[in-house]
Amino acid sequence: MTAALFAVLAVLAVTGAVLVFRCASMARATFALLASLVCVGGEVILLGLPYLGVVTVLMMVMEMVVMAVFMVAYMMNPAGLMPMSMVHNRRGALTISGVVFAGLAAGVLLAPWPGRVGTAPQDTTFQAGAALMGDQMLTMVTLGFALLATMVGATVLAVGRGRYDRFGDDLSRPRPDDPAGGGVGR
Amino acid sequence: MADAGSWPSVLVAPAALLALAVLALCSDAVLDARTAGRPATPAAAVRPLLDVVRLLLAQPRRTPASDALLWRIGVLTAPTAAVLAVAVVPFGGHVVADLEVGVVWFNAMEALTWAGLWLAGWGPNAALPLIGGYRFLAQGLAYELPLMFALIAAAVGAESLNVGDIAAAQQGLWFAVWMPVAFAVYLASVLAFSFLGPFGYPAGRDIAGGVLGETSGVDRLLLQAGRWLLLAAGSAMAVPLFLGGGAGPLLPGWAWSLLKTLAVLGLLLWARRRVPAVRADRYVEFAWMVLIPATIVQTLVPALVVLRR
Amino acid sequence: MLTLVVFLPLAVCAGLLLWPRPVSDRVCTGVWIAAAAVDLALAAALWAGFDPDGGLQYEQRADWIPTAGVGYHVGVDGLSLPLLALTCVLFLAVAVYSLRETRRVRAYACLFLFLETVCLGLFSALDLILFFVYFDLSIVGMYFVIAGWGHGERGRAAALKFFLYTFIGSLALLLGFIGLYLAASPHTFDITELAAADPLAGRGAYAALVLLALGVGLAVKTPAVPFHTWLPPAHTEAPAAGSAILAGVLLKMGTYGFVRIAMPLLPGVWREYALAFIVVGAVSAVYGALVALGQTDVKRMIAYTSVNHMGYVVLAVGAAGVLSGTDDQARTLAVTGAVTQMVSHGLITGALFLLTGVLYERGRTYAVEAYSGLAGPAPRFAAAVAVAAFASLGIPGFSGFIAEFQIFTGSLAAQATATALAVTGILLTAALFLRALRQMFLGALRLPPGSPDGRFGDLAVPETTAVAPLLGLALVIGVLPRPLLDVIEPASRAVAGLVAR
Amino acid sequence: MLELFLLLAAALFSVGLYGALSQQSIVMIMMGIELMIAGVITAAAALWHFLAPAAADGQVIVVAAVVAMAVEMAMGFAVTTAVFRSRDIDTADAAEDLKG
Amino acid sequence: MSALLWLLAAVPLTAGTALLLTGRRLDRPAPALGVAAAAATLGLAVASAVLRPEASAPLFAGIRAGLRVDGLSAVMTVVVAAVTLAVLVFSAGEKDRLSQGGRFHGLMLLFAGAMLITVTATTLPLLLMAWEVMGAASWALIGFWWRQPQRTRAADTAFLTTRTADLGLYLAAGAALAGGVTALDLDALAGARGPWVHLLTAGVVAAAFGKSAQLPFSFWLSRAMQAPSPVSALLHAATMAAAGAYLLLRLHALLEATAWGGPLVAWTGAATALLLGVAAAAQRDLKQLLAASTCSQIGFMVLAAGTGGVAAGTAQLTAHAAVKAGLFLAAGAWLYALGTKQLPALRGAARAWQWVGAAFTACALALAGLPPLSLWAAKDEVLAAAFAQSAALYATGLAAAAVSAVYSVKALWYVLRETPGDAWQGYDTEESGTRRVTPLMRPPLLVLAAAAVALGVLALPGVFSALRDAVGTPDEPSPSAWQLPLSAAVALSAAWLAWRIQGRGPGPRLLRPAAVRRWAAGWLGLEQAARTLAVRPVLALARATAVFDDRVVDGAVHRAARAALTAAGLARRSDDGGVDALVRAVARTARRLGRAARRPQTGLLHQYYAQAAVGFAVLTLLLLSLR
Repeated sequence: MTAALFAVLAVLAVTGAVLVFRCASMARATFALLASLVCVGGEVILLGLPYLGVVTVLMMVMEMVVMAVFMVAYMMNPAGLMPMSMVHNRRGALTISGVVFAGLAAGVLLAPWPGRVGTAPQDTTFQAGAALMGDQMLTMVTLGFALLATMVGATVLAVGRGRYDRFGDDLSRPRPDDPAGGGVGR
Repeated sequence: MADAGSWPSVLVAPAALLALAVLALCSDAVLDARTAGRPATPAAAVRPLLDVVRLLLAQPRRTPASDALLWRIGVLTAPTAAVLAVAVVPFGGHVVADLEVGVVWFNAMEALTWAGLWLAGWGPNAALPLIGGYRFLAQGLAYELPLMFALIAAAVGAESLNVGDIAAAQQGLWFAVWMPVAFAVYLASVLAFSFLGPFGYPAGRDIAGGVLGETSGVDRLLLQAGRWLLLAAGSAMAVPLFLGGGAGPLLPGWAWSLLKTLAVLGLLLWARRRVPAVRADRYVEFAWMVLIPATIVQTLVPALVVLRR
Repeated sequence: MLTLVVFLPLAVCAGLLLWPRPVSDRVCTGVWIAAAAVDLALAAALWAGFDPDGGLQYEQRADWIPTAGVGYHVGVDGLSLPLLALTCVLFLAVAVYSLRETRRVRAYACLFLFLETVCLGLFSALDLILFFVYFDLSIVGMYFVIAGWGHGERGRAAALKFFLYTFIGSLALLLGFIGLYLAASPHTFDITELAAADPLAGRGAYAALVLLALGVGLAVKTPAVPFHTWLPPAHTEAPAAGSAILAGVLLKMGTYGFVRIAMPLLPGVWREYALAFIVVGAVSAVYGALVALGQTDVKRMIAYTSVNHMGYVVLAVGAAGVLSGTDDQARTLAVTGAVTQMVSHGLITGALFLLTGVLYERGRTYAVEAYSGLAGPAPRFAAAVAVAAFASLGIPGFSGFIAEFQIFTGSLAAQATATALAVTGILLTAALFLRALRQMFLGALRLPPGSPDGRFGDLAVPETTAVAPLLGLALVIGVLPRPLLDVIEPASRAVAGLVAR
Repeated sequence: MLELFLLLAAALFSVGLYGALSQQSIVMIMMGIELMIAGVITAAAALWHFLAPAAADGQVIVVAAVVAMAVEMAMGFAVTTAVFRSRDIDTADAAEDLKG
Repeated sequence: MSALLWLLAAVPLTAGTALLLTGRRLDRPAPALGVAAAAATLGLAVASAVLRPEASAPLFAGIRAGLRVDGLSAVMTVVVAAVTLAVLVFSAGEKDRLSQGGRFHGLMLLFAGAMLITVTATTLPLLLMAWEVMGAASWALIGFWWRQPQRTRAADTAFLTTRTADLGLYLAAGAALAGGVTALDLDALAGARGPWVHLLTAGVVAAAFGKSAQLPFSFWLSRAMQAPSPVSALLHAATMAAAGAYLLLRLHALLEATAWGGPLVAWTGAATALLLGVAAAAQRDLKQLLAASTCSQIGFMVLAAGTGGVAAGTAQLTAHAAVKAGLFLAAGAWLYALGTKQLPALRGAARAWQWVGAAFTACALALAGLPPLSLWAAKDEVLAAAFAQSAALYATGLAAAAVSAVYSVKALWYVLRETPGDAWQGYDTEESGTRRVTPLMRPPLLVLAAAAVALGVLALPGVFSALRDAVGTPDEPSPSAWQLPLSAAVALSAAWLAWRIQGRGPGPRLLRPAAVRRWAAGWLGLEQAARTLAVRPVLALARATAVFDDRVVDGAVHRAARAALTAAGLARRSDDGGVDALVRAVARTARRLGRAARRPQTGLLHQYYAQAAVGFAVLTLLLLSLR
């Protein structure tokens, strides 16, 4: 049963992946990607990591929806209605990815994978949680900081208007003159 | 601990959910009639159901260059999300899928409504539905994080992500009692992801019905159904999380669950009427600046309690 | 006390240089003369307090570069005290003479004060490296004197040749010192310790090499014949004062080096190669005299006579190394003669060069034919030159004879033929001086076209007061040599003893 | 069984790589990268499952990959927004100022 | 006691230097001061001769400067002092000619002091010092009138010749020290060891011959005649010329120590006596004649020293000093008066000035060796000593005596004749004559003439034996009975013959052939020989070495410098061409590599990914292959 499920999900994932770059419509590409990633989430759940699988699905859904928003915001032809090709160097990319795939596949098939060592604990989520909060605390902290940095960095980059636009040249204005109003402390 | 769902329960749960949704719809219609001054007759209660037939028979309208596939997927997502979300809810001891990560599953399924609503908005290739879709995203950003922290608070209180365990953990004291903020935020979020009442912003009349604007026929029906199903699912989930699940002095587990669910539904419908519509950007500001810190502190309380135990 | 004597001029020089307000020429020279006079007084005090048989006195010792075995070790004995006194006398005479100097007097005074310190330092140095440092500084000082105040473009060329030539010599010297340093078992540069230890005893080839290096280094500075060609141009182009100091003091550094370093520190190998030095000495003497005889330029002629006189010193120093057939008294006599010759040559040739300076100032040329009958307009000048000339060619009654008699008497036993050959040198010197005197001073009056105001003034006061004491001293030593010889003889007996061990 | 999972991961990775290499639009490139990271997640989970289930390292890698994906998305859109606002372009080809 | 001796030496020296140093200011009182000093010196000399003091002072290491008046020195000091006084009185007379009196008298006193030290010195260095000072004084005095070039040239020649010979003394001193006589005491010189004694003797003999103008060196005396007459009288007749002979007399022990010493000296003395006599006879200039005769007379002294006749030599020296001084002063007087010293021009001079003529005649006769006079006696004693040595020497001596008679008579012949009418043409040829003889000139002439005559008493055996004792050689042979009359006869016959011949022909018969006359007149061609053999080659050699030095030795240095410069140029070129080129090439390749390295930075994102992919692929292959 799991093998069948694996096969289905695998095929779905790969087709979803291929569809991403075949669709003219950006929305379709995004949701094809979403489908592919949900299948990957399913695979993960299948491999006995329910929490990570569901979290992946949860995160991917929200991410893909946000991507869709950006896709529509920035792409010239989001709905794919106008015939245009936003591609370059297809043959080179194809050859390289082909070669990479061949290499990886060869590696996977030829590598003498060792047997399993130890058995999975009853509650894998607990195992992950204990590890993250225990031995791998450093990783957790690093990821935490990375995320914080990303949030701050992304905000700074994305926001068009700086402090001085809002609070005046010498930051003396009491109330920031944001176009949309709102904001705490008014 | 609720026993694992056997095969037949897979059918019973959706049926029960549908029943609840219809019940909610009728009571809502009754309330509408009463407020409109009409007599609260069974006929008034049944009026919304007539729409179902109307919609089934109506000729679906088509917009030019609409993305039919995505549109249909969007519309289907809403009800399926509700049904899948209810799968983990224990109904007085019986649960469809007793997942270890029930809470996260519920959250994931609830997140699917984002995709569904956006696709519904994008499908017709029309401005107003698209704006409705965007409105739902904005609203989603607002309610999502407080909801997550509320769920986490419950999970932390029960030291497990399994909904059954959470219900069992409330033997002594219901979570709603010593996690009021979490409970309130949860209820608001249920309203939010079913875009009803104060959170009906994505389907607001100022943008001609928003996501529901261009839908017609079966699509519209499915959307409307999804909406009420989500409401019912949310209420159902509230019971094991904050109201102690099937526990109760006299009646059997499932009875208590039913009663509590109806109570929550009533509360929500009442709330839908009382609270005025809230614009998404205002709610986002309130949610991020006030609710998130509150829920974080709320989550801290059970964490400390658990640590000290 | 000794360090005070050595560094007093330097202090005054620094003071003069760093004086904020502009100082008039007269004041500069005044300060210079005062400094030189005080230094001479101190030197006289040293002489008075000097006990002839006391060996090294006024010793002062301090660590300078202890890791390399280099110490600031100064002291004075019978060999260096007379030279010290000579340096003071000469520098005072030059200072008085420079009253008539007009070109950049302040720098001129400072340079000579610096030179005085360097020369005094060298004669009192008892450490090889200290000796070498002063040796090189003297070259630098003299280079600037010749280049700065010499006669025009050729002056700079001559200065450069002088500098490079003697500098290469000093490098050879340094090689020798390092050879000595390495040979000594507790590595040291201190002359007294090296003398006591005699490190190179019985080390044939290595010792010969060290002696060769030292010999060449000192021969270039002396100058001995093959290495002397820097001297004539240096002298003809140097200003009078510069020439006086160059001939009077700087040449003595080379010969003093023989007596202070070469003989006591390398006795065995010195005895072995003494014949070489005798030959070089004799050849220098005769060759110098002959070439001087062939000169037409009076200053160049005097320069070559310096080569001749220094040849005698090298001869005497070489003869002191020959043990066979000579007794201790002969060798002591030779060394005493050598040191006396250094002193007397300093005085007499210093005076001669100052007088040629007077000649150049009035006639603007050194050519002998250009002048004739100068005794008429300048009798005192003629008398002074005649006296200096006769003193230089060894007329008794002057220190020249005392030195040369002792040299010849002491050296004949060691090497009869060489000394006989060298003796002819005094005859040639006599011939060249008399010819020059007759040509320039006697006969009808004729002045060179170049002389600035067309007449030949007699000696001015500063010039007489500069030259007269020098010739007076030479006369006193000539007539009463004992005070000087009492100081030199014990030291030279010691050196002769050191060489003979 | 592990090989199949890894083949799946390799396939996903290659398709992602192809996408990243061939697409001109920045957002499409980011989607390509998303796929590549998905491949990594699959591989990690599979390796955890088949090689070292006892240790949680596999899971940590998956978490890290997920975080990486999130960071990549956030920074990608921030950069795209900044570039779009200043240059009004959305293709990678147009933003080639850092040419050597 | 020893103070007397120091005083004897110091008075003339200090007076001399004082007069010299004051220069022109003391010109007027100079003659008086000079004479006073000379008188004082004479007094001291006589006192020291009587008291025989002795003194010494430390000079060098182990060598003292000793003075002692013994027999020989006593006689010499008195003679020197006396002649100095006489000459200075005479020169006082000639005051106007010797304008710079201070310088003249200073030098004369300086010379006298030096001479006194020479005769009293007991150690070689002191003797050498005085010896050299005498040479210098003679140079200064010969060249007194330094404005005339020929005088200064003569002074140089004289000085250099004597200086050349003096080298011998230097060598002698060295040899003595080497030979073991560490104190260099004159008396101990004979005791020098081994071969050094020969060098010692050679040195001393050479110095003596040089100073006394014996044969090889005699030409400088002819050049010395350029000096003023008083100088000639004092230096080149009585004292300095005789110093050489004195030295040989003093060191006769040394001469005997070596086999060849005595005979060489003797024969040189005899030969000089004879040949220079002939030369004198051939002279036409009175002073040249007298100079040549001085050489021959000193020849006799040297002959005496060579044969061991110290007393004879001393007697000869004393007598000759008086005679020759007188003759020179007379010649000086005539030169002062008539302005010429050519014999033909001096015809009748004796008659014009009787006193001068009388003195000249007395001295000339003494010089001729006529019996009762001094030189005859002294010459006999010398010939006696010679006879004791060998007959041949005696014969040469006798011949020389005959020749001396000839040239004396020649001089007399000219002077004593009446002054011819056209005599004035010959006057003032060399100086401007004053036509008078100052009164001060007369006394010294008379005294000297008297001395010349009086010293004839030496012939008496008593006096001569007393002299022998004084001198310290008692067993010296005295002239035998037959020798005295023989020499007298020879002298008389030669004189008479000469007077006769002189009357008829231009010169004595044996000088008939012109070549011989010219050779004799030119002082036996010695000067030309010396000039061609010694002076000219030395000067040529000097010029050659000067050129050699400038071109070869200096050239070598300059060539080395140029070689260094070319090497430096070479190094620079190789450095620029080679090393620098290399460096520039490296720089170029680096730039090209840089440009190549920039190509992959296309700015296109996808190409970066492609490159990254390829890079990782290669990396993994590498890792796999290396594992």
